[in-house]
Amino acid sequence: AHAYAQFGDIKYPPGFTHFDYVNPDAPKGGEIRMVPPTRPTNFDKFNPFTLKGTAPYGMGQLMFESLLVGNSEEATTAYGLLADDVQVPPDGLSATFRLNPKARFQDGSPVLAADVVHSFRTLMSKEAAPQFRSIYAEVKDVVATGERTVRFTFAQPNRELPLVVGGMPVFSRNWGAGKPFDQVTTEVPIVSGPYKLANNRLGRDVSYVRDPSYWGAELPVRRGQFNFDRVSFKIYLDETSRFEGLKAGEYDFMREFISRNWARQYKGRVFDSGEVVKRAFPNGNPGDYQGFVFNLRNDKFKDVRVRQAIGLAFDFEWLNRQMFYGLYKRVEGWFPNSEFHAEGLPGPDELALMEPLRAKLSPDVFGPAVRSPTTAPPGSLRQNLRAARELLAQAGWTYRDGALRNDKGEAFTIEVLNDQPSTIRVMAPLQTSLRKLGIDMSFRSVDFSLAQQRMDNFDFEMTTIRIPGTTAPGSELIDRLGSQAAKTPGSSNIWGIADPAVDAIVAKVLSAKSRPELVTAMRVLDRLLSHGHYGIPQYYGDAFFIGYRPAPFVLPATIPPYYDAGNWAVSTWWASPSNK
Amino acid sequence: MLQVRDLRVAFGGKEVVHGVDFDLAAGEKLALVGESGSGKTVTALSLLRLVPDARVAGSALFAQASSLERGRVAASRDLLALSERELRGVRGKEIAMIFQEPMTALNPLFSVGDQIAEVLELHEGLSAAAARDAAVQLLHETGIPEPQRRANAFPHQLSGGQRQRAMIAMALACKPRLLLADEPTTALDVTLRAQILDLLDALAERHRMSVLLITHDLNLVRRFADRVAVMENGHLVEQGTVSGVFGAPQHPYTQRLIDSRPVRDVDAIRAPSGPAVLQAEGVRVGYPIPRPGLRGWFGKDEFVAVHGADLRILPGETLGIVGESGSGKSTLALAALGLLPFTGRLEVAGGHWRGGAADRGLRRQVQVVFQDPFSSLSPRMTIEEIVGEGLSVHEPALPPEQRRERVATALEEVGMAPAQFPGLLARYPHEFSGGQRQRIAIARALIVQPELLVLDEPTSALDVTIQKQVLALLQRLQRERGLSYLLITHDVEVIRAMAHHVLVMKDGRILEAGEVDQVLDAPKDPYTQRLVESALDV
Amino acid sequence: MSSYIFKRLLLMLPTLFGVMLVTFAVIQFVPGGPVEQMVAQLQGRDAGGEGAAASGAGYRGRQGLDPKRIEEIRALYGFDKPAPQRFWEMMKSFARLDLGRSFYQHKDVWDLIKEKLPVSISLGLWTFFISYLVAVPLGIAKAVRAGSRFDVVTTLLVLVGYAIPGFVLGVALLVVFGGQLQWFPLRGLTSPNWEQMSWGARIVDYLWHITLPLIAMVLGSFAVTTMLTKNSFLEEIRKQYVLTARAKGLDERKVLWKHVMRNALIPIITGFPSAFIGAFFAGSLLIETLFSLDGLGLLSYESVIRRDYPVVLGTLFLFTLIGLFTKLISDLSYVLVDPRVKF
Amino acid sequence: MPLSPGRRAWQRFRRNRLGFVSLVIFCTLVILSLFAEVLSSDRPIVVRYEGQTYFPVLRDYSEKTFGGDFETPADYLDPFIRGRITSGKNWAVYAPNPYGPRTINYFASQPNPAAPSSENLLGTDDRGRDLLAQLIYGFRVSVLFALALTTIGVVLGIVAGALQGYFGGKVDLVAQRLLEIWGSMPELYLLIIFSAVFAPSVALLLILLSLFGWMGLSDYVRAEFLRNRQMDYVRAARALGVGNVRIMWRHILPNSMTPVVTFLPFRMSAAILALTSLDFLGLGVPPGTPSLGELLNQGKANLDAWWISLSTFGVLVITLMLLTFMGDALRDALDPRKAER
Ligand SMILES: Nc1ncnc2c1ncn2[C@@H]1O[C@H](COP(=O)(O)OP(=O)(O)OP(=O)(O)O)[C@@H](O)[C@H]1O
Ligand SMILES: Nc1ncnc2c1ncn2[C@@H]1O[C@H](COP(=O)(O)OP(=O)(O)OP(=O)(O)O)[C@@H](O)[C@H]1O
Ligand SMILES: [Mg+2]
Ligand SMILES: [Mg+2]
Repeated sequence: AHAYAQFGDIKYPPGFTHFDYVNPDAPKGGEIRMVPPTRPTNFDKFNPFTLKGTAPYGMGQLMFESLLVGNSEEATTAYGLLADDVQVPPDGLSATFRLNPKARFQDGSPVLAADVVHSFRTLMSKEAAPQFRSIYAEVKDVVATGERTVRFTFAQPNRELPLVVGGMPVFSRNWGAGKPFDQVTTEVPIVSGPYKLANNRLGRDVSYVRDPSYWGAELPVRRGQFNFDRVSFKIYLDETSRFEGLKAGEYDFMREFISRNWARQYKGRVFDSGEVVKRAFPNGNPGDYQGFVFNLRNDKFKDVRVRQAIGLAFDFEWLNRQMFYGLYKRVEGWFPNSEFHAEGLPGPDELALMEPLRAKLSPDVFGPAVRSPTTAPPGSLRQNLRAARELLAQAGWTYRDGALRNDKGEAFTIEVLNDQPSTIRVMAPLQTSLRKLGIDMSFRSVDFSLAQQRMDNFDFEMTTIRIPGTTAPGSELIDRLGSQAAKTPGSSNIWGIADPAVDAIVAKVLSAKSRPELVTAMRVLDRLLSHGHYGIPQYYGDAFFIGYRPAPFVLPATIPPYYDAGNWAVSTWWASPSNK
Repeated sequence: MLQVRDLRVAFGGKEVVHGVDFDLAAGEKLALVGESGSGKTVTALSLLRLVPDARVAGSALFAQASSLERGRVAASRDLLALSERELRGVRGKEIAMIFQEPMTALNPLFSVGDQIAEVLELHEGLSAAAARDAAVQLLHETGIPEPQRRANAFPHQLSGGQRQRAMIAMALACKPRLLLADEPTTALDVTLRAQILDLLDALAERHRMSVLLITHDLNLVRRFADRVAVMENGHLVEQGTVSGVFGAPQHPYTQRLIDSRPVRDVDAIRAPSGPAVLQAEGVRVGYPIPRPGLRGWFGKDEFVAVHGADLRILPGETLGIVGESGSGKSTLALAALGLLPFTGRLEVAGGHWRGGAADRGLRRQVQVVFQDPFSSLSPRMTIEEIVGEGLSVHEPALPPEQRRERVATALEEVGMAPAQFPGLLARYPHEFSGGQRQRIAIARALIVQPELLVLDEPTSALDVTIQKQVLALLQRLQRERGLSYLLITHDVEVIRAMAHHVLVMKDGRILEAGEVDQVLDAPKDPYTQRLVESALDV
Repeated sequence: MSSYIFKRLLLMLPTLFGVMLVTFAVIQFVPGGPVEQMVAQLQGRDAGGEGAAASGAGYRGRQGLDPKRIEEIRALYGFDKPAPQRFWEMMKSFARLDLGRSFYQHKDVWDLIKEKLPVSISLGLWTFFISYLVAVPLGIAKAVRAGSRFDVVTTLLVLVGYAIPGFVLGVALLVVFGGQLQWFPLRGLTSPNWEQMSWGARIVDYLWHITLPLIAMVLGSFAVTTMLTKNSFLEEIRKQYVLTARAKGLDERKVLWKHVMRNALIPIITGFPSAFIGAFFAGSLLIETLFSLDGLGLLSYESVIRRDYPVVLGTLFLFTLIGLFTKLISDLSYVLVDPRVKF
Repeated sequence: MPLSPGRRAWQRFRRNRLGFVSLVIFCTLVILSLFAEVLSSDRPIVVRYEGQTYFPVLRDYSEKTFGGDFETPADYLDPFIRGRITSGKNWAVYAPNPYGPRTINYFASQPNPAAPSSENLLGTDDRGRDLLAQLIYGFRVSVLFALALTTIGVVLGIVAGALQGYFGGKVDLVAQRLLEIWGSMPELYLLIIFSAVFAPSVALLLILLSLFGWMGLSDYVRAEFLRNRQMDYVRAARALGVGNVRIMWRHILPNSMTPVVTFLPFRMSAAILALTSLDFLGLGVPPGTPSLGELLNQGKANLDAWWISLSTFGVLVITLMLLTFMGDALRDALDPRKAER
């Protein structure tokens, strides 16, 4: 088939010419200058796959290609890139790819099955960074069944695996000329992608130039994309100088992460004159779950009413107004801004999943979905706090002798731990409101590594977390929410959620055969988790804050639903006549 | 050539020189004598406007070199009104100064050769090498042995007399027209003193250099000066030719001055009433000196300052040490005090120096007055603290009022009554005159009532009246408390007045030792003979 | 003296050993080593903060690392061996002046240091020279005019310079002269096309780049030296030998610069060697970051924070060694300046 | 009447007008900041409510006292409570600046950091706390901390430097080597270890920073002692039988104070900044404690909020200046040669 979808939903039929969100006739030429969103100080190798060192930003997108490639509209579907055909048998235990005979590496040699096998073996070897062995852990083997066909075999059926191997970067056997892979550092990779490195000097900035003889320029998955002759990334070590660089015209495009900067700094001469544009690009990306985390292993957090009460003291509206300039949205549930978010009463499909677990579930779960408390009128913080006081009283915590105490007379104190001193800003109002309940909340920020260690040992009371939103949830849920993980030091289940019902639903998520099945399971999961009040949801942004120079560029007419702003700009924008 | 009128100097509103007038003709040698602390040094310094923090009033007309030849005094300049820049041309070149305390007056971090050469380079425009040679030559003229090596020495590596001579060499380097010599020979033995005076005479003769000589040594005045001026308490009380003033002194102070000579008033030593307070056998002291050139990296040579000295002081006895400048007297004294490493046997007050706190008891019994009082006084301690320190160390139980009282008494005994010096106890060392500092050092040593007192030139900066008073005090203490003294001096008269035994040193060796009459009246060694002769001579 | 020097040289070995041992021992107790760092990085954990980070579009597939992988990483970093053995091996290679390899970068520690030196030397050496060249004469001038209006005003100025944190000044300079007026470049030590430039153009380009960071660094460095010089001079200026020097007819300049200077020098030279070494090897983290200069300040900071122990220990070894020598030199210079000093 | 040396030094100090005025201003500022609770506090000084008088500055009153909902101490800035205690016959006297160091201006009309306004005279910081209150309390914390740290550092530095310099020889040789080892300890790692074991507190910070803070000064003191111990007056003191400690203390130290006096103000200001320099390790002052260092950090993070950096910087410069002028005067006071006119 020309494409593979985890759940069988393929938007573009065979023979499609281009993706809808690109301009297939975009002229080639010009340059776009970016800053990497990560914060490297410099780069010291051209090999992105080894453990040590930093490879230039952008290599993965611009140089390496894989058998299949996704798009910005469908989360769980991928179309052939290096492969022109993909076959997955009904047992789901293998995937066979046929390579496009036109596929060429930049040195002119064809991309053959042996290269794919070599790439896989190399990535699975000890010389490559260990995470690849985790990523491909469930891939049993790969064989070249012909000069241009490869078959990956899987340890167990998992509908995601063809996408996983389809996304594997493919590079030539000749890269590094047989050196041990971890010594291949300064050799420019031999790859098949649309761009080449402008020069092979290691150091600070990096530029890519378009390969005029790129083999795949006319492929439907490439048509209208990668239009710039030159793509550069510049490294600024400091945010101020980076921003000044944008204003001074040293580069063209930057994404702002801090609401305060966005609201206060993006003004002045260059903005007034339109030289630089401040624009928020809305996106349909699932929102990140960001929130405070209760460590359930602590006795005081065992009672859900206590957790809910503390959540009531969090005044999002104040924060958003006073600190974030109204730019953020409240996180509702666990999967904000996505189809996995449950609302209102559970539907019949959800009930079908929940019914077998009724004994293990609190009756509330069958009621309406939890909504995050709000202080927007007619509500008020005072009201929320009154409710919180009630809940605490029910849970046995009352105010005496200057503190909230339980029947043993223990005072309620909370220590919030993380590695970012700036968290205190977000915490301060919560601290204030909790004080009105008699709870003394303190903040402890420690060195990154130390925080890491204490997290691994679950040695904390509360912390903060951000879970990136996902369109394709998978096995990471077991590590994050499973009862087994709750007991495993170093796991991602830092809450310590150990609920057989959650385990059961996670299993349903993983075994979902179709997208609707997945969505239903996820919504149930959302209900379970939010009713558990395992954390205090905070906020997320549903738009990219972008400052860019408009003059050199033409933007495509449509903005796709799921995208990363930088990658989108690099791949689908094109140069205006002024950009030569 | 110099005409000083109504010179007044005041420190912080307190006037110490109250209108002084005197004249000095070219080639004339005027001696300024007077009580210690009467303002002699300040007068001399103020001529060059070198008194820090003082208000100077009056005028000091100094004739220009050229105008002098034409005999017109009108073209003189008022030194006190010159600009700094003009004054700089005068200083060192036309008027040079020999400071009273050579140790503190020399820059501790430059070799004396460099310091002398500097003047020559500045005023004579000599090249560095030439200036250096000239400096060595000058040192040689002042009688310093091994001038080549000594030129490379730093001030702290020289003996008191050598420093003084370096200072003299520096002042004479440019053959100034006026020399302000503030006690230039206090640290010199009599033979050298004669040599220096000859040198000055020759210069006065040849270059018509005028000299303002400040001194306490009346013999020196008689031998050297043309005229004499007597100061007391900031006033010039008498002026005239040497023979005139000395022949018929008018002012009572002058009369007292001339009448004062050290009086011998010591008991003969009683039969050895106990063990010796100081007993030394074969004490040898050496200083490391750098080897020249590359070899200097690998080691040092030794300069032996004292070659095995034997001496013995009984309780109640005074041992006088006389000798050439640089012969190792101070070195020997420091070794006896356990302040310098030495070899040989040494027993002090029945003990040995062991170093550190172990010596505490011994220290109380052995005290010292250093040759250079200024540098031996802590600059940031007041007189009360300095003098009282011995008490607070050795008699910590003494209540503060009593301590203060004893400090006052001790100072009074050396002629410094708080009545006479308002705020005496709270003053700092630099606020005193040379003689006053010397007396402070003596008071500091006496206050702890030691058994043995090492006195290194204790009266060199004192005028004769005070000298007499101090000597009398020492003699009284010896009589009353059986104190022993190790007395180093160049003044044969002082030796005669004070010592029981005497020891003559030259070049680090003891030339002669014996009873004082015996040695001084019938010297055996040629050096001693010369010494005694020239003492009579001046 | 030579025996003293010899003793000092001899004592360097145990000192160096002690330094390394102590540091190595301390490192053993530091929570969260490179393995944890690497694991955390690979797992892509994120504690959350205000700025919502880019949703990583990384590779699909299982996330997290299983214990076997973690063991492998441990072995990779040599942590599978017992500490004494690691220490011993480290000392052996240090003895050969082999400083080891970075944990995170594909480089020898030597190469890393060499790579960062141009920035550090540029900033340090200039700062060092400018600050001494300004501070010492200024201090002397202030001492001479102690208490005058000049004294007060200059005190004020150097203090303001001192009190403005370097990075605040740096940011201000960057925004005004870099961003707004665009007179000076925002980052780096040289332009990208430096290699194609002629020599003259290179020098101009270099100076053009270094100006802003240098101003930001140097302004704060005057105050201490200036005040120290002033006070040292005040201490000496009233001593008797100054009178002698004046009596010789020396002009005030000579009196100050020759006679007083040498006496006042000891406190000034005490700070001199460390400042000089600092000029080569210490960077300024904040200035380097601000102007995107890749220097030793950044390297040291990052290696410490990221637990890049070979870099930490290797640089420590080198800098300690050099530090010991400079300390010796500074001690010897005391004697050179003041012959009375004995150890 | 002769003056005691102490009094003479004091007189010399006073004669340096600039230094004396600085001392007066500095002391005034410190004393004022000690009364910060009255000057700047979110608790009213007096409240008259329903015929009864309350003194919230001195005591906690539950919100219920004033008709609120909670038993916890009342928040007097809450419009609800404020309304109750100021309506009708009730009245309340608030502090001149009605915000405490941690009071978030919860009912502010502008996003944080807010520019100076009649509501917040110097504006607010980036989490909504009144900047003036921050400065007052921050000054207090910072200056007291700096005084303590400087004192400890100076004492240790002098003692260590004096011992090495005075005894010289083997003592110096060995002690110097030990110090070299001590000095090259990976300070940051030690701090991280400490931060793993202890919760942050000002006292802990004081101890940690004191461990290494004295080393620079000790080098200077050592150098001065090495030189001054060779002076004749030291020899004279020794001849007098004065003990080593006393020689060091009374004779050498007063003549070796130049670097100490010079560094004092700089050490103070460094200590002020050090107070928050370890924040990123979680070792700074407990989060939320107002301090000048933290405000500076905020100033950097919020460059456009000029009121933060400008006012903090102002306070810092003024403090530093007062200290330096005091240092100058102290130097004069210690110098007996200084003319007394
Ligand atoms: N810096 C000063 N401050 C205050 N008083 C001073 C200062 N220097 C000197 N004096 C006082 O001025 C007076 C004159 O001092 P001067 O040094 O001229 O005496 P002198 O005649 O040279 O005595 P001597 O023969 O003892 O050297 C003394 O009483 C001394 O105490
Ligand atoms: N630190 C030193 N280093 C080298 N040589 C020194 C040192 N101190 C003194 N000397 C030399 O030792 C010799 C003896 O010096 P000392 O001070 O004992 O002489 P003195 O007899 O007291 O002479 P004076 O009467 O001039 O004071 C002199 O030649 C002097 O140059
Ligand atoms: Mg005199
Ligand atoms: Mg002598």
